[in-house]
Amino acid sequence: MLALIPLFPFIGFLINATMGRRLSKGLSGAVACAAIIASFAVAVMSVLQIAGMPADARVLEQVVYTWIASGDLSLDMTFRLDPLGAVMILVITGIGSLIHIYSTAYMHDEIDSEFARYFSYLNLFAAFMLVLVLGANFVVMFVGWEGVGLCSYLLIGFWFKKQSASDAGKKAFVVNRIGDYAFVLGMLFLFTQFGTLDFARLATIASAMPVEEGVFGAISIATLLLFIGATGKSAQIPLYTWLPDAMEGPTPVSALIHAATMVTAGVYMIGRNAVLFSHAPETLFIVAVIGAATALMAGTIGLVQNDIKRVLAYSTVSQLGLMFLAMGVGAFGAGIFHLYTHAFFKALLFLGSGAVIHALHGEQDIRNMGGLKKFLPVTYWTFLIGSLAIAGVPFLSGFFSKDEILYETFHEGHTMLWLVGAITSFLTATYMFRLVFLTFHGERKGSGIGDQGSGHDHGHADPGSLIPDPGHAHGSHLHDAPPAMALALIVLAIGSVLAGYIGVPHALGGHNQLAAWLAPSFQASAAAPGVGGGAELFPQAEAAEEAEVISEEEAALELTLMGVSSAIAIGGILLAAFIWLKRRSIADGMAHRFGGLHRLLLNKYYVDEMYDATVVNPIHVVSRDALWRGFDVRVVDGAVNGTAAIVAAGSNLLRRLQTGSVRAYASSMFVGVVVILGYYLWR
Amino acid sequence: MFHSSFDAVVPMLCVALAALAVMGAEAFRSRGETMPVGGLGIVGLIGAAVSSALLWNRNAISFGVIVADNFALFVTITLVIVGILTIMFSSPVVKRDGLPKGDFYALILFSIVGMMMMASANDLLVIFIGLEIMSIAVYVLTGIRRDDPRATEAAFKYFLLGAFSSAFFLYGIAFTYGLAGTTRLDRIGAFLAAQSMSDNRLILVALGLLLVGFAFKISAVPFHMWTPDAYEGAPAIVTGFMSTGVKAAAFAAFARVFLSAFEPFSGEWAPIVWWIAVATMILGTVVGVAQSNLKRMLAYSSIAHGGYLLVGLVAANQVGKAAILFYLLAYAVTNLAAFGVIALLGTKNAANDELRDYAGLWHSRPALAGLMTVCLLSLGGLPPTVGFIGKWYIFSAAVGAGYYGLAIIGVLTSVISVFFYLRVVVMMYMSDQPATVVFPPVSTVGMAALVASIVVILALGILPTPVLNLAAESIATIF
Amino acid sequence: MLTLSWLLPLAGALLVMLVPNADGRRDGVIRWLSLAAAVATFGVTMAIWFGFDSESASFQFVERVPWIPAFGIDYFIGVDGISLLLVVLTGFLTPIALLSSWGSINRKVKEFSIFMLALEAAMIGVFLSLDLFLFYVFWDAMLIPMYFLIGIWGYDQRVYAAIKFMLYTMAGSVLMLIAILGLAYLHSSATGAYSFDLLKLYALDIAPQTQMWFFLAFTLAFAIKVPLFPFHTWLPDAHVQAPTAGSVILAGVLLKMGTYGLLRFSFPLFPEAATYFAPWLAVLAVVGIVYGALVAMVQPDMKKLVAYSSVSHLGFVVLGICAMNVQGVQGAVYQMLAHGVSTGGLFLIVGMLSDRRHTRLISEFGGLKAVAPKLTAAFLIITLASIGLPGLNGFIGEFLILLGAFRWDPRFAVVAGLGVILSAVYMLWMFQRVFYGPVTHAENATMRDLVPREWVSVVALCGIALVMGILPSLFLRPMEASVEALVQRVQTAQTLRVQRTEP
Amino acid sequence: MIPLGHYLIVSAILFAIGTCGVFLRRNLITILLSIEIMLNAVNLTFIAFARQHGSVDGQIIVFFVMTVAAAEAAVGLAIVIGLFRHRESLNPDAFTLLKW
Amino acid sequence: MPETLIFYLLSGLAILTSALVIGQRNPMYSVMLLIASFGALAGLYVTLDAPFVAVAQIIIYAGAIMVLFLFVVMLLNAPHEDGAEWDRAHPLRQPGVGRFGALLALLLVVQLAWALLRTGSVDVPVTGAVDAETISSVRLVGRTLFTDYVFAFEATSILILVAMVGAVVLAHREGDRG
Repeated sequence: MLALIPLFPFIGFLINATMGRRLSKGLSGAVACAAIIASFAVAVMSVLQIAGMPADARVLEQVVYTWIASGDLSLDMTFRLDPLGAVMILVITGIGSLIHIYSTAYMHDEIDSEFARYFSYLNLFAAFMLVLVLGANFVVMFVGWEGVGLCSYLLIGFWFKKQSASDAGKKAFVVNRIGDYAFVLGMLFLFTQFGTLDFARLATIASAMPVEEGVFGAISIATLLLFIGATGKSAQIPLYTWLPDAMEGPTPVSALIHAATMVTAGVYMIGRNAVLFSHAPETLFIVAVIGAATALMAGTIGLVQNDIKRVLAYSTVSQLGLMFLAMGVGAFGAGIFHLYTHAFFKALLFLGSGAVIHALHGEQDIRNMGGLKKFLPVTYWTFLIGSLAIAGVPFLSGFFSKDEILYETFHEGHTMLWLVGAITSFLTATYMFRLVFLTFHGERKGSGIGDQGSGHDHGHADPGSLIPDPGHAHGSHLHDAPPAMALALIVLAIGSVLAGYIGVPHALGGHNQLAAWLAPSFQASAAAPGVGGGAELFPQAEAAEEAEVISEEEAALELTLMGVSSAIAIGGILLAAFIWLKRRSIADGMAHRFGGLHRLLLNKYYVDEMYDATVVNPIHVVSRDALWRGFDVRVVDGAVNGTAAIVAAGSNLLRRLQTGSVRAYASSMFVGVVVILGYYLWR
Repeated sequence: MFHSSFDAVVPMLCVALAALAVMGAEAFRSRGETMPVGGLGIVGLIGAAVSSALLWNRNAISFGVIVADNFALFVTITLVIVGILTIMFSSPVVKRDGLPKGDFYALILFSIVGMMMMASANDLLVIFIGLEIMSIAVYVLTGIRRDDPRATEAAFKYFLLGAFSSAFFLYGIAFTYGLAGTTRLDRIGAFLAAQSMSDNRLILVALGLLLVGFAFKISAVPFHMWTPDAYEGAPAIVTGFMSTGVKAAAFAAFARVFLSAFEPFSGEWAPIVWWIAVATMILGTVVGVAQSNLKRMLAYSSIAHGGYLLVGLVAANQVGKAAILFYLLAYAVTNLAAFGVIALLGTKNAANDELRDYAGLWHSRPALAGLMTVCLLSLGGLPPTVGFIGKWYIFSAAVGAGYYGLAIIGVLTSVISVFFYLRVVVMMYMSDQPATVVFPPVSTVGMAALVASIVVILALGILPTPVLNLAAESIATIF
Repeated sequence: MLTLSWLLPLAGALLVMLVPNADGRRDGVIRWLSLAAAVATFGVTMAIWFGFDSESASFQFVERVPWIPAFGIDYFIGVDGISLLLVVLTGFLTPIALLSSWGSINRKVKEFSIFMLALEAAMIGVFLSLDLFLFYVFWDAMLIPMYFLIGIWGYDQRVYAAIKFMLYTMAGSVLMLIAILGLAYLHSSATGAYSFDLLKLYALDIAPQTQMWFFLAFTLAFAIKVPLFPFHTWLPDAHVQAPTAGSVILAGVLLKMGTYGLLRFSFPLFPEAATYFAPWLAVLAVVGIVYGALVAMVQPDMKKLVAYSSVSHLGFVVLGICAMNVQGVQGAVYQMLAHGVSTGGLFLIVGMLSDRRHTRLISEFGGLKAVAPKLTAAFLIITLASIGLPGLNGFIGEFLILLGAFRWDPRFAVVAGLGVILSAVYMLWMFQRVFYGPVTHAENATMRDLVPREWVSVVALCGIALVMGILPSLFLRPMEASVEALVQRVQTAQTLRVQRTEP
Repeated sequence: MIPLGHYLIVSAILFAIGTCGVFLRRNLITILLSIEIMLNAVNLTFIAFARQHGSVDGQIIVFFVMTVAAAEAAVGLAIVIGLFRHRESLNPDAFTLLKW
Repeated sequence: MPETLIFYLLSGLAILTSALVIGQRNPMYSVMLLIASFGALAGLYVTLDAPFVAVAQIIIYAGAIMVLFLFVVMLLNAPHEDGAEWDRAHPLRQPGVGRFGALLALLLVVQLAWALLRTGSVDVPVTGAVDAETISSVRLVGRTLFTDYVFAFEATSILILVAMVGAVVLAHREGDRG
């Protein structure tokens, strides 16, 4: 049954990919949506099935077939569903379904074949993402891991005629590949060390090993490599640069792939290998530091960006940083919790921005927006809910998850990291509401028509055949989100509000059901196939116990921190309101006063330029001038052609001996005679 | 005191009689009448082949100086093949160029007699006389187109240097005679075997001078200088004849003298021949690269092939000796076919033997181009042709005798040689320039000879076993 | 059965030769005839595959007829798991290559078909031979048709490329000939009889010093063929100048002969020397991986780019072989197949593009996705297969090779892994420049999409790429026993040496 | 009595003179004559050795050498005549159409 | 020591005339001098108890072959060595080549002499064990010629035939026969 979950979208992909050009838009959309919804249904059933099992045996497994068998390596195509996976597949299929539905409206301007192509990619993505999540060993996961990278590439470059889009797609793929390189090395290392790549078995083996405290041992190396892989996929320092560029893709894609699902794969991977990572505290610390640094850096950049999607992209990077911070401090449950809530509100925000862009015919620059509140009420309100959620305003989903992260960080003793997290939260609230205010409040700016050469000709792949759509005739009359889009927005908004309530902390009288649900996934299972005995060393109850029993002081601390973070969130919102609603000049003044800093932020710390200057261009120049034209053409071919030239030169030299003079010929012979006799006589 | 048996001379007698018949037929024909003199020659040659076959394994000896052992018979048969192919290729050429028909064929046949004599002689004097018969006939054949200054010049150079080298060879015979008191190879061998330990420098002088004589005939470096000029100047078919027949006969005699009589001194001559072989292989291939005349190029290639044969001589083991025989046959058929193509494509006024003349031959004469390609590939030693088997045989002898250096130089130079063979192929198949030369129609006889050669080249390239066994059998009885 | 598999194309060639076609009016007949011969050959190779016993490591379908008995040379052929797949690959790619020529080869079709079929026969012969002499005959004979294919039907620099190809390869292989002769001679001094029988020579105990020289001679020949850095410069020229069908075969099968030779001859014949030289070989291999990729990245010419990518990919294969463990070798063989399919496919499609536009410069294209979506999709799939995306054929091989290499010496795997990144860079960059963006050249706007004939071959390649990615056991199973036996053999010899050196 | 070696040295000197002639003279006829000198030097060697061995073989060989010399002379002179017809010169260096 | 005197006289004459042969620019003189040289050699043959060869030397060589040469010299109008114009054409055709060849010839003499001096067996008197009558017998020569050397003798006939045909082919006037 598990195999059906990725299979449905895959079938959808096949239908749309092979017959898409002959299907009408409605039919392709329907096929795609049906595929993902069917997948969602199966996912729900599966989750219900494991929910009905005893807590320590919530595992469903399906071995489809033996995939790669070579010597002692035997990799099965195995799908396994456990509580962690359950959360993930629900998010993927659930939010995925909504985004599919949303897309049917959003992409409606595309011609039939392009429409089908879009949905085939989207379905393929869902299939791969599900494989990633359900894979029971590293290699199956890697299939999904690379597969989603591919779909991300395809979807970012969906509007392939746009140079920037295809560049961005390539960049995403290549940067991901850099991470994958480390990921593969990590896999190889694990297999060499432990002889298996099955998650459960690895966990069991690792749990029997001592924690590598203060030493950088095998597990630390392996996990560090895996983490580097995760930085690629999840856009962390130093491999985050692709994600902002990825906004060149259609907005629903940004919502699904670059916010809700794919980019969280790294977080999921760490959660999946929680046992390994917890045995490598050194790596974990690196994870936490990178996560925190990314969160802060992306937050600062987000503060000054003017492209609506880019702000959201940096916010995504920032939030992912927070998730990694959580993973890094060992709060795996918190990290996954944030992943889960983030999926809702970030998808919501992206879809909301998509609705705005859709309404404005591709305009993405917030400086040209403003005052859209009254034109786009549904969009506005849902967007606002999303922003509140992400800002961490109390009792919305973001509040619970973010709070848990900050609490765990502080609780684990990482005060500096907590501080960074708190600043990030503040920045989050500020830039999100900067976005809200600049977009929806204030005066309406610009014509609302985005086709004045801004380059963002979304939906109109072929500029030459731009047919004015009656529904989008220009003028001051702006359409709010059409029903399909609105549906998705509203559902997600509800989710953004309510999603947090499955993880209400004990301090607030909740039971943190999510943490309890996830706990078995973060430890070695006794039921791991083929490996027995190791599990006793790591009693399964420990984590649950940790989650259940909380002392009074801790509860007080948690409450205090909650208060602090609520204050931070609200403070950030107020600051944003003050600057961008009341005193716009402050913003300009600040930008002017700290011109250097502003430029630095605006240009994203010049990281792309730095990469170009230090890595990309040198490699290119060296390859072309030194390796190809230098070594290959001059040295190697030079040696080859040189040999030929030497033979030819020798030939021309020796043939000159053949003067045509018979006496010279005779003397040549005579020399031979004298030399031979000389050899014999003087030998 | 005549020997009771004439058996051993029967093959060469057949050929000599055929030559006389040719001359007679030509002399007594009435003006305007055409005589099938080529046919007569072929009959004689076939007679020689048949008698050779009958003499196989009998080791007949006539007059004490002519031995018809298998070695001699193998070479004789090779020479018969050379002769038949030459005559077949010549028949259109003789008519076209207006050559004196009877004299031409007679000279070819007489020189074959000389070659056979060299191959089967057991006496240095007879070898010398055979060599002179062969040489003088070939000098004349080289210059047979008297109206062509190049042919005359070629004949002159060949003759002058040939006579010069004959003097050295003869001087070598003189010293050998002086020391051993005889010119019979078996007796010389016995004498030398007894002397092999002594420090008699005169023996070495004799050895060196004989070496020079043979090295000249097989055009080994540095005695090769006549080769390119003579080969280029001579009519193509004569070049083909002398590059194969002369070489085969000279090698047969060379091998016989140095591997039987002078075998006890192989420690003395092997190093010299080693160096000559190396120099010959390298010079032949390297200089061949720069040639623009096809005949001249093949002349250098033939020098190089002499070098490969010398490798077999240096190796001097059973494999090497058999390899020389096999290679001679392989090389004879291949090279003769290649020159046959050149001869067939020439006209009376234009030899059409420049490389550029072959541009686009594939388009005008696909069959000829294809056949020529097979020849060239065989010369280059590429499978599945007989040239490959021959090279493989030679080099396996070298490797078996521990001469890895020779083998490596040999194979590397053969790679270089492939380059210039390919130049011809490039011209024929891949040239963009339009064909400028109008080629004459090709006669049936010539074509038949070509096809037969190609069949032999391919058949022996794929199934060489019978001939390899024959070659091995040939050397088993004598050395 | 095996004899049939190489005689069939040869018979086809002879048959084609008999069709009179001076004026080119029977081109169609000849095309169908040669295709039929190639397809029939593919059928035979498939039949061999079905009849093959995967459990056995020994050679199967063995045929042995004395050929040159005086030297112990037999016509001795057979397949094991390693050669089986390569034979099938040859059988598979040749019809595709022939099909690809239908659109582009319009002159001298008859000769072209003859050379193609002769080439196929020689290639299959190389993979079947179990007698070193026979092997060498096929090995060299293969050069001739390829030389003509490049030289006659190639592009503007074809003559240079053809001669370079021929001489480069010959220069390497002649030294191998010497080593083969040396082996036979060693056999004769050991047992009194010459032999070129591979199985008998396997059993020969060769002194380490001799092994070194012979290994180098063999390996040089194979390294040039592979081509291993720095012997690779013939490849870009040959690939670029060859006609599409030639490039497909060259990349798809011919290069494999080098790596196959390493596996079949260099390593098992001279295990001790192999142990000694393997790290050096691996250094060249990984340098080649990175170097090939970097140089590929900056090529302005599509075919050249793909050619350099071959250098990179074949570096992986050599690395896997050097690792000499089950995963490494299986990965290497798998990668050979995968590279055959994907690079063959790349050349096929690049050939289609260059047939349509008569240029191979990347800068001449752009935006083709809008014009030719089918072609784009096919190219994308093949590209992804080539860069080793999981689920397609390239991944399995690369993963196994990296795994094998990592277990042997992680440093090689670490450097080799860079190739994985770079391959994505250069392939996608090319893909992007050719297919994405606006249509900048007016000629491209009217470009034909795939015609049904092209569609057939492209779908076949993509399908195989997918099957190889999803069901690799189909291909891994038959080779497993043979690979294990091979690895066993080499490793046993290595341990023997350790025992010998530690008295 | 005169030692054998003296005859041999005389013959060696004559042989060398013959070779010198080939190199020094620029007249084809004189060059042919030089070759005759060489052959005669060889003849002297044969006769001397024959005398020393006390066998007539050497003398008989000399007859054959003379025959060969005659044959060579005949053909050689015919070629010289042919050359002269083409070029009106007997200088060997005049004939360098074929080279390189 | 009459033999010694005769030997030195005749050898000196032979060497001197031979040297003069190649010292002449006029081929006519060369031919004449060569005949003289052959005479001296014939004398040497006589001292070596080979009278028949000596006679043959005079008759065949001096008589026949040299006459042939003389005939050709006169036929071609005996041109002197000509053509400084050919000499400068190429470095290898400079007189240096000739001098180099002469040097080599000198070297050859030295080599041969050295080889002879180091070979003890040539110190023995040339008139060895056998007395003069045996070896100078024409009857013996004839008998040996037609027994041991009968094949060579027959072969020589072919040689002469070839030379004859060859000379005719090469030298006869154009268009004599078709």
